[in-house]
Amino acid sequence: MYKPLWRACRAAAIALSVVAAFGIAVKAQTPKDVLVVGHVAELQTLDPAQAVTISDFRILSNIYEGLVRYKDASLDVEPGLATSWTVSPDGKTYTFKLREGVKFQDGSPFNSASVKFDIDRVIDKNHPYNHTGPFPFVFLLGPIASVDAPDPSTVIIHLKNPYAPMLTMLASAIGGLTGVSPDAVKKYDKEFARHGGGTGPFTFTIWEAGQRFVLERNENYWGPKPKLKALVFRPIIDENARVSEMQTGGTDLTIEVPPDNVATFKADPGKFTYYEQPGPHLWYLLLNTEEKPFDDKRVRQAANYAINKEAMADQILKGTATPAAGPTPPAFTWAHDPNLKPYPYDPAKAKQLLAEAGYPNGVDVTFYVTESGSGMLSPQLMGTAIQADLAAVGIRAKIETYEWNTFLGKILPGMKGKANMAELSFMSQDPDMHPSLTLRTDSAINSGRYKNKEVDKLLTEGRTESDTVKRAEIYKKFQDIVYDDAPWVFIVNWKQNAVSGANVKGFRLHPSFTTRLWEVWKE
Amino acid sequence: MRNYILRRLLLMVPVLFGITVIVFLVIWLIPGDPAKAILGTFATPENVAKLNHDLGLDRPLPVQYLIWLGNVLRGDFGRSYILHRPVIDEVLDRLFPTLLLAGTALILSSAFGVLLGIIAAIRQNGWQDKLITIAVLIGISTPSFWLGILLIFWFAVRLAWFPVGGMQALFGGGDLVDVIHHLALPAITLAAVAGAVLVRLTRGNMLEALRQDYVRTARAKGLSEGRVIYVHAFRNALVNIVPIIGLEAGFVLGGAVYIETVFQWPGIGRMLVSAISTRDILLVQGGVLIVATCYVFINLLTDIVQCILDPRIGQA
Amino acid sequence: MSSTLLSTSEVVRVYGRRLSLLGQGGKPVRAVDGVSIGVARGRTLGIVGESGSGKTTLARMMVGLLPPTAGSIEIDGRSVPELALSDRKTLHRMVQMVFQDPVSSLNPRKTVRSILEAPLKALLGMGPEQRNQRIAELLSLVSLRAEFADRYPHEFSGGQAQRIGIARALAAEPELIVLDEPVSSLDVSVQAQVLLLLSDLQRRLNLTYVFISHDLAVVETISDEVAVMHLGKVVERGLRAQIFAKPQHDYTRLLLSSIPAVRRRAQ
Amino acid sequence: MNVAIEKATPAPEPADTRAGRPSAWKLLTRNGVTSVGLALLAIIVVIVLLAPVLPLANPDAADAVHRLQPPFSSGHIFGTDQVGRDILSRLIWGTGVSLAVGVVAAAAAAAIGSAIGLCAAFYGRYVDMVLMRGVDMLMAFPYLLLALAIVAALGPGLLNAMFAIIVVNIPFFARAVRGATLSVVRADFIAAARLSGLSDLRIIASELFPNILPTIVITASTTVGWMILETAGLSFLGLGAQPPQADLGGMLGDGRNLIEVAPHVATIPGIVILLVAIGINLVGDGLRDVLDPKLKSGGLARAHAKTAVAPPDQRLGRLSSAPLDPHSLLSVRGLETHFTIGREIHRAVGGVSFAVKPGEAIGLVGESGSGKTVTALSILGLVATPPGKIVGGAILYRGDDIADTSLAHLQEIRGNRIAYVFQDPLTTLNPLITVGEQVAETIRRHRGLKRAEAWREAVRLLEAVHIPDAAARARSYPHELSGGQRQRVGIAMAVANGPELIVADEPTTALDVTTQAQVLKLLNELRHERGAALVFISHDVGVIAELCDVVHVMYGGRIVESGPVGVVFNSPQHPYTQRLLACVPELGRPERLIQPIPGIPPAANALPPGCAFAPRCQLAEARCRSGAIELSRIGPDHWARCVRAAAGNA
Repeated sequence: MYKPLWRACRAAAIALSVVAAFGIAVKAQTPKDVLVVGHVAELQTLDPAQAVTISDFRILSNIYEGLVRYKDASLDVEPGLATSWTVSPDGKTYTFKLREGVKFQDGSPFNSASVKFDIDRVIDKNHPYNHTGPFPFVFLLGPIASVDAPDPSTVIIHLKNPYAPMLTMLASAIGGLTGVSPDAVKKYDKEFARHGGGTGPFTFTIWEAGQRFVLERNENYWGPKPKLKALVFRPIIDENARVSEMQTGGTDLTIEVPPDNVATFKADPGKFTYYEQPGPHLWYLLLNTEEKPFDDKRVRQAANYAINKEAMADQILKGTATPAAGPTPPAFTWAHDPNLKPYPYDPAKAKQLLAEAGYPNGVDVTFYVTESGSGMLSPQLMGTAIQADLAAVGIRAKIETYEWNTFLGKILPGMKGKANMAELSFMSQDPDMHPSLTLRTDSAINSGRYKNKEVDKLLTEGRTESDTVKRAEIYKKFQDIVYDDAPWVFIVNWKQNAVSGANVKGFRLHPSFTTRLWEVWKE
Repeated sequence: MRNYILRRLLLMVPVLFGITVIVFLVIWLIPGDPAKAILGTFATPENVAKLNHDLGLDRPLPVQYLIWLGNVLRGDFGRSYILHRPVIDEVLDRLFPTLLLAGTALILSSAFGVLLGIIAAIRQNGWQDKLITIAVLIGISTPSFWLGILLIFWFAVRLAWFPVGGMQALFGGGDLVDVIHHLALPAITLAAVAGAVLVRLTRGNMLEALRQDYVRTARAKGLSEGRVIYVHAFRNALVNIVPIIGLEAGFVLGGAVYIETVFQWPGIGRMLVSAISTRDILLVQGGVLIVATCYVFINLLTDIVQCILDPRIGQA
Repeated sequence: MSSTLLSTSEVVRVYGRRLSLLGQGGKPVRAVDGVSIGVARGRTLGIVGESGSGKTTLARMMVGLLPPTAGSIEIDGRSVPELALSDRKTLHRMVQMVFQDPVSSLNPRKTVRSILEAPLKALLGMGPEQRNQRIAELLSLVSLRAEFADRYPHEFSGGQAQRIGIARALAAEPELIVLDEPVSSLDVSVQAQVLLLLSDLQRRLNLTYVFISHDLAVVETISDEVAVMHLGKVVERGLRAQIFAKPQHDYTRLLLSSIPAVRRRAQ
Repeated sequence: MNVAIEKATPAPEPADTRAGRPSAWKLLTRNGVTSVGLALLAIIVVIVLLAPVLPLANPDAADAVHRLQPPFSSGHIFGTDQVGRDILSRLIWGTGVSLAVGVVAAAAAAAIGSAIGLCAAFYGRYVDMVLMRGVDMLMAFPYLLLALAIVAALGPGLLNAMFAIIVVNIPFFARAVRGATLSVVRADFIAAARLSGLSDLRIIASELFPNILPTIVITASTTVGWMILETAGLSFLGLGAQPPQADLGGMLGDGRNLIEVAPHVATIPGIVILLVAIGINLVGDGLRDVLDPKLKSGGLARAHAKTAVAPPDQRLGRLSSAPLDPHSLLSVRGLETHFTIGREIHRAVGGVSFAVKPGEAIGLVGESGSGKTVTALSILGLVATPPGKIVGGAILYRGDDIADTSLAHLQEIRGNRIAYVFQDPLTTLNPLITVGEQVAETIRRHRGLKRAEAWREAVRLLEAVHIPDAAARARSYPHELSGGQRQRVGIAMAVANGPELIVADEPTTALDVTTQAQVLKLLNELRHERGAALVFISHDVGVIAELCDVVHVMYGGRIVESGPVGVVFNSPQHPYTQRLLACVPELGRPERLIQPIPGIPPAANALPPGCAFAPRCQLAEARCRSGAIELSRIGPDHWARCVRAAAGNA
């Protein structure tokens, strides 16, 4: 009776099944010489001087090299684009001998002039290419006074003051900015961030927004050639999708596996390889020491006692982190004080300290939490768990959640009148860097307004002392004081993790939170 | 009819103008200093001052708007400070995938929505009708993002029939079959809700059309039921369905935000979600403006189709 | 009895000068085009015409619901359009209207009581007790039972609803009632009831009617004077007998010859 | 004043319909599906409202050690979430938040949108233009995208999300309410209210608002479900409720990353959203069925291709076996057509018999509700089913009973042997098809002509019905023609295939008298030219008198008197016919007394026993009010259904 309709239905059904059948038949195979990486975010910039997120640095560290670099699996420095260097006795002049015959990926030569160009571009406001910024981490280069290039293979960096972390800073991912091709900067100008150009083992080729970011082997690389022909980074922001893609073979390697999914991958070693690597990371609560109640050391300690750090590390983060004992992460093996033990989980003691401080009935505080952010692990989850632990001893925290940039904008100028505590984390390559920024009385971004002359003195000593053994002693003293004074609540140190297909070989996570993929191959 | 289309085109001018005003005002809605919000982490005083000047935020609102509109008309939507590229470039890169997804979903939902709607209407109160009604009820009550997650879990992860996400295979992909393969789950998810709404409306409009006097006239002429239903009733129902399809286009374009997020589709929706979370306001502005403009044109198209279908409209 | 109560002079109403985004929308239509008529106190003026002749527009202008584009309308020597702007209460105590569709002229969400109360309160300022008494009177005047007051319009048949419409018009105690096709949506048997009621009321209350209809036979039955409208103009007017017996205008003749008569062929 | 003054008799009270009018609540709950929805919503709302007193865990109390407990673990019926909070408790509180947000957003959008729509429609012109262009601009954004932009600017948060959702939904209300208001503003009762001296504000408040309230409620009931889903969606994207506050979308968003490890965390809130939305949608549908006048009286039911017919044994049982007139073309015998609306049966046609000889013109005359149209439509099964059904009688076409024939056979007769002309030519022609094609398609259907040939034939027919410039006019759409021309097209369609019988159902009622005269003349000419019989239906005795040979007067679904036109109209025997003729004003005889019939015609669902006219009849006696009264012959070819007429001739 209604034939046309049924005919249409039948046609549609046939068409659908054909498509479905085709669809199922097509299984795209990743070639053996290409590694597909499930990446946590979109790439934001190809300019190492502009990059701000570890996810960017994980990609950029395969394109750019600094004058020096970290050794495998350690934060010790070894030659990079410079083959050797000397430091003047006063610690203010660094002279680098550059590697000969290195060419940028665009074919232009790497030499002292290019290094000078690169550093001047960032630190000199009057440099013709300074407008290619903004350069958010320019303050890290703050100690540099000037750069000289007496001959093509020699670069001399003059510092304003002695600065012990200088080499580690140059070895870090940010150090990659010294290996930027001046020709490329001149050619692309403001668009350099979308094109890049370095000396590293891989060259950027394709950037499809939201889909993939492709690096290809630099055939003219000065060092040992990468085994892989290409790296494909797929931005998969959704955690769940990242896991699913890994499970279904859509990606070969996923860095930062959500804690809850770790067990799944670990359980199947025939199919997956799981990696872990502690790094210099600390997840902590920044306390506003300027205002009540955290102006009182006892309350700060009470907060440290109140929080069940083991439960967080084991339950919420599923063993992807370890409870933190003090301001210096254990990954700084030389500077870390192994005698410090995390504040024990002791609600009774916390209550007692709180009562002693004059808060027998507890106290209300405002707690800034962020939605996500570099190194913040699961900030909202952690925030809620912390809120619950604190509430159990009488610190009633009201959570205010902000998006990462807003969050930083709220915290960095100081929390006075706004909040009593905020969750934060840091990753740095030197034990000086973070404390100097956040705990020194005279630092602009000492947001907790912590004031301790002894700490100030120790930090000044630490950054000017070039002897590592002596430096280590200084930092251990520093740790003891800060542990006891508790301007922060020390929560956990993160172990970065990754999972790859069992056929992926030669992959290692690096403590510096970069991803070095030139030694990786697939079987 | 030509006059009608011309009039409709002219009417688009104030609407497009209004869209730009609303989109522009989004910046004005930002509490506090917009420049600071836009620059986020990079909000050094010099940068803020520079952006304030670039955006003309130091001038009166109407002047700001005119400057902004002038830039927009020249294709300059400003620069994303997060992605380090002109907003327009990013938006255009993302536009095609969104249109592909939304377009497929719209076609799927229209085709199945109308088809099932007709079946439900001509089998009113029969088992087909009841089955369709239940399916529709579930369809309009299901959050699309939830449906998407369930579909991925079963059809991509468990059964591995379809890819988990993305628009094309990284290798050997990009051809039609591959894209359809990737498109299937997200498009079906997106089409499910829109289609359900359409089934209802088609059913209602068909039933209404079938009750009209002219259908009785057609039957009184001895025409076959097929002709009565498809030529006489359906054409009239279609006049009311077409504008709904236009509305559905908006529904689908908006719903793409969820679906793109869940299915890693490289479209504008996903871009907007990350732009919102990084407070990349200029990118949000540009994305919304472009999609809204597309939508206005889609509506123009449905109006023209409706005008072709119904000779009365062109003369009204 | 011969003084003119309502008169119009060269009244014009133009439609279609509509405001639109793109200038003037469509060509203006002269719905009423220079009409001059009058009705004397206590008499009935019948206006007859086919659809689109401008009868309803004229009626609405007479009661002040529509302003004329040009020309003047006077009731008892005062300008209707001016009163409509400045003193609606006075105007509507003088002139009321009964509408064609008895169902759409009654608010479906109000009881008969509250429909009838509105003019009593707003126009006559009556207190509650007085109102109740008056409502009962009004209902009995139109031959409806008092208990109907608390019912809703949809509970009534067309004829009953039209009686309520008439009662509502009567509530304001006007001198003039404009009846716009008051019986054309009613069945013949009910139509006769309403016509009869209208004549009865006119006699008892000394009302003046402007009676508008497309039905020549009905107009002939009820009118003293008749005006024939065609395309916005009055083509012929005069005493009833004159118009029906000796029509002068072609259009009137055409109208008359088009009416099928029940006994014409039979006789 | 020449109208005869008969003391206006108070109308008898109509059958009390009040008891039969169920309340909105009853109507709502009568629909089983809606009741399910109501129950579902009620359960959800009660649980949510009881949340403060239920023995629930603190919804925000995290317990990291006991996170992701599966459902039915100790102390947590639905398990715990990613920070060890009790899912059941969060679910209940979260549902409350989602419902509250949905309802508040719907209420706010309804209030603002309705105010805009109301003002735009009531004040019109500039106000309308400014307001509605603004609404258009909001509408120009793809749904939800504007909400995203607003949230982007204001920052994430439940209140901001709600605000965005409200803004996005305002246009729907503004448009719907404007439309509804426009149709009410034009209603006469608004003019009546003005005439009653009410101020604009009073008119808006007491006349307009109550009448558009159903529209607002319907729109709100459809949008509140969306709004809950949308708010959930924004929360899902992390733009809505912020932790630790629970709402359904946020819970789902939090849980989606655990779909593999702990599927219950996302699945349970998903199911609850589904249930809430289903409940709201079901109730919304129910509300719409109750409030939308279009859907009243049992909803939209599709009309079947032919009228339902009772099986022959039931249908023919009551028929007498009187011999058939062998000359009749069509013979309707004891036709009974009923409508079932709700639980009420309307006896629209209660046993009608008449016959049409070839070339003869018969008229069916009666007031509205007398059953004449249903009789005509029953002939070829064109009464809408549901609710109509032929429950009795036979329809004999050339001696064959076609009441129950196959659809295919019926379609062969329709438009071919027997053709119809309907009342309102605007609604009975398809507005989207050219008139030429509408004529041509019936030619193609029955004569199998090729498309071009059929078109030429259609143009010839349009010429035959005196449509000027027929070749060009054939390409016009119905709305481009005048009422008279449209009816000419209707006639052209009817005569297209040279039918033996034309059934014309009030073909001139919607036309002006001058046009009516032309159309009647045309119909009469064509009929004679082509030798077709005519069944002509009208309420206008004058028209019948002019056109027909035989007249059947109908009242209350039955023929009360029939005979040759001259006989019936000159010496009516049935009191109804007499009084009907007496109350029709006659042109040229203004001095004649108009005698109204007291009371109102009976409703088809409450026909009195005995003679249907008895309650209005001044001559009625006891025997008129009980038992069946047969149509009796009172003269040659003259029949009447009246005890007095029968007795007088006995």
